[in-house]
Amino acid sequence: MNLAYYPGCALHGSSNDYEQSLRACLGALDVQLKELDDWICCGATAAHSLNQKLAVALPARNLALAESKGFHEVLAPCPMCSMQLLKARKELAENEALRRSVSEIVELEVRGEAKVLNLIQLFESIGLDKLKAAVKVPLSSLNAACYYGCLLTRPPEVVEFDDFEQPRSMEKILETLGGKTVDWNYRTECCGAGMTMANEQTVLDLSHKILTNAKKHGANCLVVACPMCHVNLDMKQPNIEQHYGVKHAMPIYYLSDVVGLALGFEPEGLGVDRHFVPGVARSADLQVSTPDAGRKAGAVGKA
Amino acid sequence: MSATISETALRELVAGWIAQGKRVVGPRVIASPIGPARDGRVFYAPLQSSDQLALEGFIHPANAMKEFLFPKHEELYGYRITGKGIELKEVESLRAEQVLIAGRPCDAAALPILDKVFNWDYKDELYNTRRQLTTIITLACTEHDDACFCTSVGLAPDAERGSDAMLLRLGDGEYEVRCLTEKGKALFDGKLKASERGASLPSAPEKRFDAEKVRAFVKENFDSPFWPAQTLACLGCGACAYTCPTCHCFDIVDEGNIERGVRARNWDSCQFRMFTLHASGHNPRPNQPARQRQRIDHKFRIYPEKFGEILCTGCGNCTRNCPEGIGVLSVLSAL
Amino acid sequence: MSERAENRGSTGVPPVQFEPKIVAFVCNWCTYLGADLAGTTRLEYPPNVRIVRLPCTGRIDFNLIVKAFEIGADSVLVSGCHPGDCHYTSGNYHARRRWILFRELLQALGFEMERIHFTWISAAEGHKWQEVVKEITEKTRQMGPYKELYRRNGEAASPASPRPSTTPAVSPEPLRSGTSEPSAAAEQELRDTCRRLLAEDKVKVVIGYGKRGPVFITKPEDVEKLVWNDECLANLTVYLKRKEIKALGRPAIVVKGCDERALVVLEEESQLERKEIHVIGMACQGMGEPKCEACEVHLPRFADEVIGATDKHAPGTADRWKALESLMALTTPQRMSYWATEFERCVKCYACRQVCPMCYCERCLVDKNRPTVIEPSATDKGNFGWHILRAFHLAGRCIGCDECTRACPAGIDLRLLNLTLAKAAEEQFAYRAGVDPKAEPLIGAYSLQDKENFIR
Amino acid sequence: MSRIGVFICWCGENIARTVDVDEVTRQVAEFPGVRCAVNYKYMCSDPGQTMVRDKIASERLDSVVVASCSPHMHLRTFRSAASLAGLNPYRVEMANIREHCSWVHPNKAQATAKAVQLIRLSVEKARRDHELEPIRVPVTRRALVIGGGVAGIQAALDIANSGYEVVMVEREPSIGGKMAGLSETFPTLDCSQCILTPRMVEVGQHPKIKLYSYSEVEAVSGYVGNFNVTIRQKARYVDIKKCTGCGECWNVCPLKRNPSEFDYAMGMRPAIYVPFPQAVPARPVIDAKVCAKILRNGCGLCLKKCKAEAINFKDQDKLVEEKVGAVVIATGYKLYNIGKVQDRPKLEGYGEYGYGKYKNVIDSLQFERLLSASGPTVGELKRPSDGAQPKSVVFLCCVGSRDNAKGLPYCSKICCMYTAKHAMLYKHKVHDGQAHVFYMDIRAGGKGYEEFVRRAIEQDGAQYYRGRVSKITEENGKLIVRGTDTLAGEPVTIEADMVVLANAMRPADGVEQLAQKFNVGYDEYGFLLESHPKLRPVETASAGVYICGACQAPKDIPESVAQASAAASKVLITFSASELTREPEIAKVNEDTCAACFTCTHACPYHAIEQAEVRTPRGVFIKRTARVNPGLCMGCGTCVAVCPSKSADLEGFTEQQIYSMVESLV
Repeated sequence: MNLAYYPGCALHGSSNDYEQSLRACLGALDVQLKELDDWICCGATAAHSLNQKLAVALPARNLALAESKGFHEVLAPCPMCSMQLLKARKELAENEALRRSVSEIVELEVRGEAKVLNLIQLFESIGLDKLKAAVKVPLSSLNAACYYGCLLTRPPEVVEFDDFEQPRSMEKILETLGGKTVDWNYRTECCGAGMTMANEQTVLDLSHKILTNAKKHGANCLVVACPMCHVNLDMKQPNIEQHYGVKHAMPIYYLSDVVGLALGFEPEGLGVDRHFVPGVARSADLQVSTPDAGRKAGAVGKA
Repeated sequence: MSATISETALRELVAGWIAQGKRVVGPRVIASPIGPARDGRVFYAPLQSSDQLALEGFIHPANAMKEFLFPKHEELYGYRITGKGIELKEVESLRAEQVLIAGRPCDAAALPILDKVFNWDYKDELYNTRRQLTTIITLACTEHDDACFCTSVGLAPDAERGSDAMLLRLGDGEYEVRCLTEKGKALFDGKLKASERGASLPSAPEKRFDAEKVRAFVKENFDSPFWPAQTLACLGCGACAYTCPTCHCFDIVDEGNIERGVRARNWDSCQFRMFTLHASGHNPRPNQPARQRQRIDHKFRIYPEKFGEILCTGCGNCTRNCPEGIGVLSVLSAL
Repeated sequence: MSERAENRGSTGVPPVQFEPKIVAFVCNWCTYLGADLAGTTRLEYPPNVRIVRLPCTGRIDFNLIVKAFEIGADSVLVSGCHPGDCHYTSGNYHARRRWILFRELLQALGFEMERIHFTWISAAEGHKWQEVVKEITEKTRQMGPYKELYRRNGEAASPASPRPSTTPAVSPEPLRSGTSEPSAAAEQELRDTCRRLLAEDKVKVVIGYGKRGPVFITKPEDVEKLVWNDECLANLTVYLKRKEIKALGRPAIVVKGCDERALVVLEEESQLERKEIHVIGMACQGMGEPKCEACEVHLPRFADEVIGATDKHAPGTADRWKALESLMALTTPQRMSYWATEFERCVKCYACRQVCPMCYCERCLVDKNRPTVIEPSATDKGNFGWHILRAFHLAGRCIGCDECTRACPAGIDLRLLNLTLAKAAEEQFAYRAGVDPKAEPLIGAYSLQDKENFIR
Repeated sequence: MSRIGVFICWCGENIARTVDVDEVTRQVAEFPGVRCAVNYKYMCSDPGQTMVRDKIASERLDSVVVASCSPHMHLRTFRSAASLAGLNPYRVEMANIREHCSWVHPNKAQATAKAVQLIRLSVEKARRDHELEPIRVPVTRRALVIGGGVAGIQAALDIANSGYEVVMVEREPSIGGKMAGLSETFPTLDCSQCILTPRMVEVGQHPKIKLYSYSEVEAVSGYVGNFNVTIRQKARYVDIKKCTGCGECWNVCPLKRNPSEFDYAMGMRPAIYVPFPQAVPARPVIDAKVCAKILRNGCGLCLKKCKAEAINFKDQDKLVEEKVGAVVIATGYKLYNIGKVQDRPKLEGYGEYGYGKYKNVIDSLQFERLLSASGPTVGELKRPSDGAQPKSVVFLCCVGSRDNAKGLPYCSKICCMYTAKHAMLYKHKVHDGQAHVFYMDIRAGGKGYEEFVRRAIEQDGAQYYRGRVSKITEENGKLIVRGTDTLAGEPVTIEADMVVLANAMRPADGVEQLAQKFNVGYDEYGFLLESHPKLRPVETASAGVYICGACQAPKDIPESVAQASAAASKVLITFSASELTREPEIAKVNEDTCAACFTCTHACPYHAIEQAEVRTPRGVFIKRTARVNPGLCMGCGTCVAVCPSKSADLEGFTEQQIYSMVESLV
């Protein structure tokens, strides 16, 4: 399997650990990622709220790049990006005039036909059976709260992915990896990422609620597929502790992290060691079936 | 010793007639802006200019010359109901002279035959007027096809019957002209040069059947299985009758609304189901074989017995125009 | 305006001014009541419109529109209930579909379409009625009287035409006979097949081609009369409807791919039981007829057995409509004049009707004289009337065998009318007659999606 | 020559002002076949009509043209006048020289000229009018009522009590419909069953009502006055004639824990069961999907127990035929399904409310059962998860209603009211409980409705929030309801023990197929179409078929009952005579010329044209032909337009009439 890869700003910056882990495990599943050369911003920043044309043109160009190289599928691991790309794709499909004018703007024939995948969809298209087969380390002591955040499933008419209120796709993947998942309430809530700079308080409130609910439902870790979510839930835990006096010590894994671990990579190979809240030290820890395995699987310090 | 005319002179002559306001009708190639199915077909048609006249390259026009003496549709009179009374309006009598040029001898020969039926009990004024106003100049045939059989009905490629004058091709644009009546003479008066050349006898189609035998046969074999056998393929259209020089059946219709309208005469054909359909729903000629038989019967027995003439001139139009290739010839040659 | 009133000259408008005559065919439940409402609310409009009240637009037949023009209407209005409002649930939908097709035909014939108006006017739309009548009257007044109807402009009508040649472009077709080489094998196989069928008493008669047109073989020993060559033009399916032939018993019939479609339509219209007929399909290389150029069915598809082979392939569908291009390239008056000139030669022999496998009515409408829908005379009126009728009754039914054109002794290119409607059927409704035995017939059915951009 | 009389009306000044009636009269008198032309001030007045009658007699007129107003106005008037004078009423035509002429054309000369031509048209039509007799079709004075809910029951009783037989078909094992399951009804709070069950019993025992419970309409043929209905009686495995309803069987049945349809799975029932104690008929039915005997020839205890030998495991579906003259469709409604799986495109469901996921999120009908004295909790309010008494309950209005995004655009009409009722009844059962209601608008139009809502708020202290709920989650046994109070302008979070969703109302399953059987129209949501929203609210496109209750649109009980009685009265009108007379202006086929292509059969909107055969008196087959069923034909004339040979023709608008009308316009 061989598809175009649109990292977007996050995966080349603050969340390069995300890229590290997904490259690692996709490699193991012989998926070749061809990073689009000369890719540009997806427009998720100010653009989409300021200038409609621009909001289409930016993602459109990225799609066009992929198509010009003959790719039919683009992986955009950041839900912000994938949503922007999909939105552009939808609008182009519905408006021929727009498609033409955008093509002129970006000086590329934009067909807007390439499929856009988020990480979950990619694993699905690889096939759960194939995934299952590749598992070296079943995540038996994993008891994860799958966190989709606000963007993975929304807006439904754009992303057309899973049941946008009660998604299950991430759970399915973890279960294939031999892990357990908890049924909890905040799977599709907002973590406040949009407010990180503007209004930290909101972020803390929301993130705190999320972590609390996850823990309450017996989760020993959160699994996310969004760099922003990861930043908030991982990096903000100290501030939350300051603010609410609660130490969650809840490791936040990327979906690719846990897949990677199951495929037998060591945390270092996946950049897990670079998370703020430490995750497992060795992939083996995920199998320890002692009563406190859960705790262990969750937060074993590097000590 | 004969009188001749060059094609150029002939066309000039024609142009002259048109200029005089005569209605000149002759073989004409049908060309249309978008090319009809049978582009290049030849029809007898009024000529707007002398160069429209077609003199060679065809056996027989797709229609018959009778059309210009006995039109397919002719108004007899108009009527109008006013208040409680009715008033009739005569149609204007014809005045325009008419020249039928380069007609086939088989077409011309049909006219004397038709004259009889239009004059035996009731003198058909409209027909007769046209006849008087019309001069017929035929062009003797030089070639024939499998459909031709004039010789079988006692005619020939250069039969002069019914013609006022006859043209015979001499080649290299020259025509011998035989003026046969005063009318004919009048038209060519002073336009002909004397010449040594005379037309050679045109090749005639061999005799295909004996009209006498046919008469005897139809008389004896009214209910013979021969008819169905020969005419099953007939679909009952009027193509044969309407392109036949001698068929002359007509129907009379009123057209208009309750207040005013016209009474008109339209061609009719014995091949139509409606032709003999009784109001009761009974039809004495219930099927095509019966109608085909009638056609032959009328042409070779009934008409001869009544008027002493075979009602057929062997032009072969029926065969050429039949969608299924039937026609008098195929039927009779099967005899 | 009535003639008498005119005589009295008692009108407010000077008699010299042209007063359009507008005939309106309206539905009793919507437009008629709309006009009533215009009255009760005293909405003035020009007096030129004459309403003919009908129960439903579904009842408004295409002949009526033609008739209206023939009696001297300068414009015609057809109006009924808005979609969904039909008093009879779907009459207006049926009407709409027929209009879509009929307009195409009138266009091809060179009618002035600006004189034919379709509207939906509800019982509540008195104002719309007023507007519509005002507009149409004004428009018609500007266009002037409909003089072009059935008008022949002499040679002027055909600028495209070369100066008429005096010698025929083609030599007259001699009576055809003899076979052409390549099909000799097929011919032998055909004869053997028919011999077998008759010998085994599978069929009572074989309807096939002979040296001089159709033959009906009833005895095995006669099969030698059958031929297969490039002159087997006729569509023999026409004989299936004839009593004399039916009387002969279970038939086998020889068909080409083009002819065969007739069987599909005829069965659809419950005119025959397919299984009661043995169909012998002939692979066909083309007969050199115009239709053969765009032929898509060199191999019969519904036959019980197919004889012979062909190396011909279907050309692009676009070619099917080629023949129409030069016609539609003409201006409207030129088109009208073209047809008038062609129809002038029509003698009403009805060969076109008799050879048509689809014309199986027990009593053709032209033979009906109460009322006289089509004037029997071979006049412009009578001829246009007839050819419009023939063409439109074949809308969605004509299978394009072009027998009408082949049979016409006057050489009128009738296929153009059939093609026009076939094209419309395919472009508007993706419908082709005689290709899909399960397809719902085109006329007599409707779809809510049928386009109505021409209806106001 | 015809003898036509033309009568020109001045309509006082209305016509005479702009139409020179004398001039018109003079000209019209000249028309061929016009015997006399007269004008008068008011033709519709008594003297006017007398004038018409006298002329018919004195001039021996064979047809009459009245030139006055629109035929929609006075055609009937003059037709009856004519028949009084012994002239066939269908030989009367009108020329509309008022609405279509004098009122719209100010110019006298023009109006006069046009009037003449309009009359000319009508004269031509009249000239060719046929004498027609109204069509009489015999009426089977027996009604079919489909659906045994409150509407069906009302209609059936009204018809039966006026002395006509009624066949009632009910899909469920018992009649009673949704109402039988309700606790109490707004705005009076009288017990639903107390008022309904007597009527159910009345139906069950009524000598004139033949009840087919657990049955469905399989097929229909015929037309008004003469329907032939095939009814499928589903296998019940209990012979209701032998059965005494003693209850031994369901007491012994070991398979007791099957979700009860009647309780909407709030309660359980055995494999052999009566849906509810007051069921009519009070006879059990066996659920073949669970019964051990039927599934694997086990158990069979009930069979042994049954003294009446009423149980028959070999039972199978039966088809029975019933002849009826009129039909009332009262198939009622179902609730919008909140789950993800939907039966129509664009419906999304409301995953965020966790219905089906959280036991304590239920829909309104389930709540009714929990409130009902005869319900699974015998009237005590217990929440499904653990049977605890809910101390705080949240009610959501408009779940699926008025929601273009993922629900239905229409308002379900009754939710506002029953939600108020729910809040009230809840308070009556749980005095220390708190009801919260999220609503979009309160729609309380109706007698005593607004007051009722106010009571819920003011007396029973229901807390109303104008706003929607975004999400419902569960945390340690509590439902966390998060929504907005748009009036206060702030988000609200409520910890509730139970949530009740007021889902949208939708037509019952299978109503579209049923409608097709009866050739009745339905809208895009499946609600049946009345023939006129205001003036013919219970009639349908097919004569003799009437509708009432929620199958036509969301309705509450009072409205359904009122409409049911309306439908019944329509049925009674149909039954008022032993014969129906129908307008004779319908299509006919000339069978001699019909080519049997059956294009007309295809086109006919009423399926009124049959494929028939012509045979000799001895029965020898001659030909096939199309044939019009006069009972079904409504006279639109579509068949005429599509008939190639014009073998079809329409009385009153014959080809000849229309063509001579057009030709008269020369």
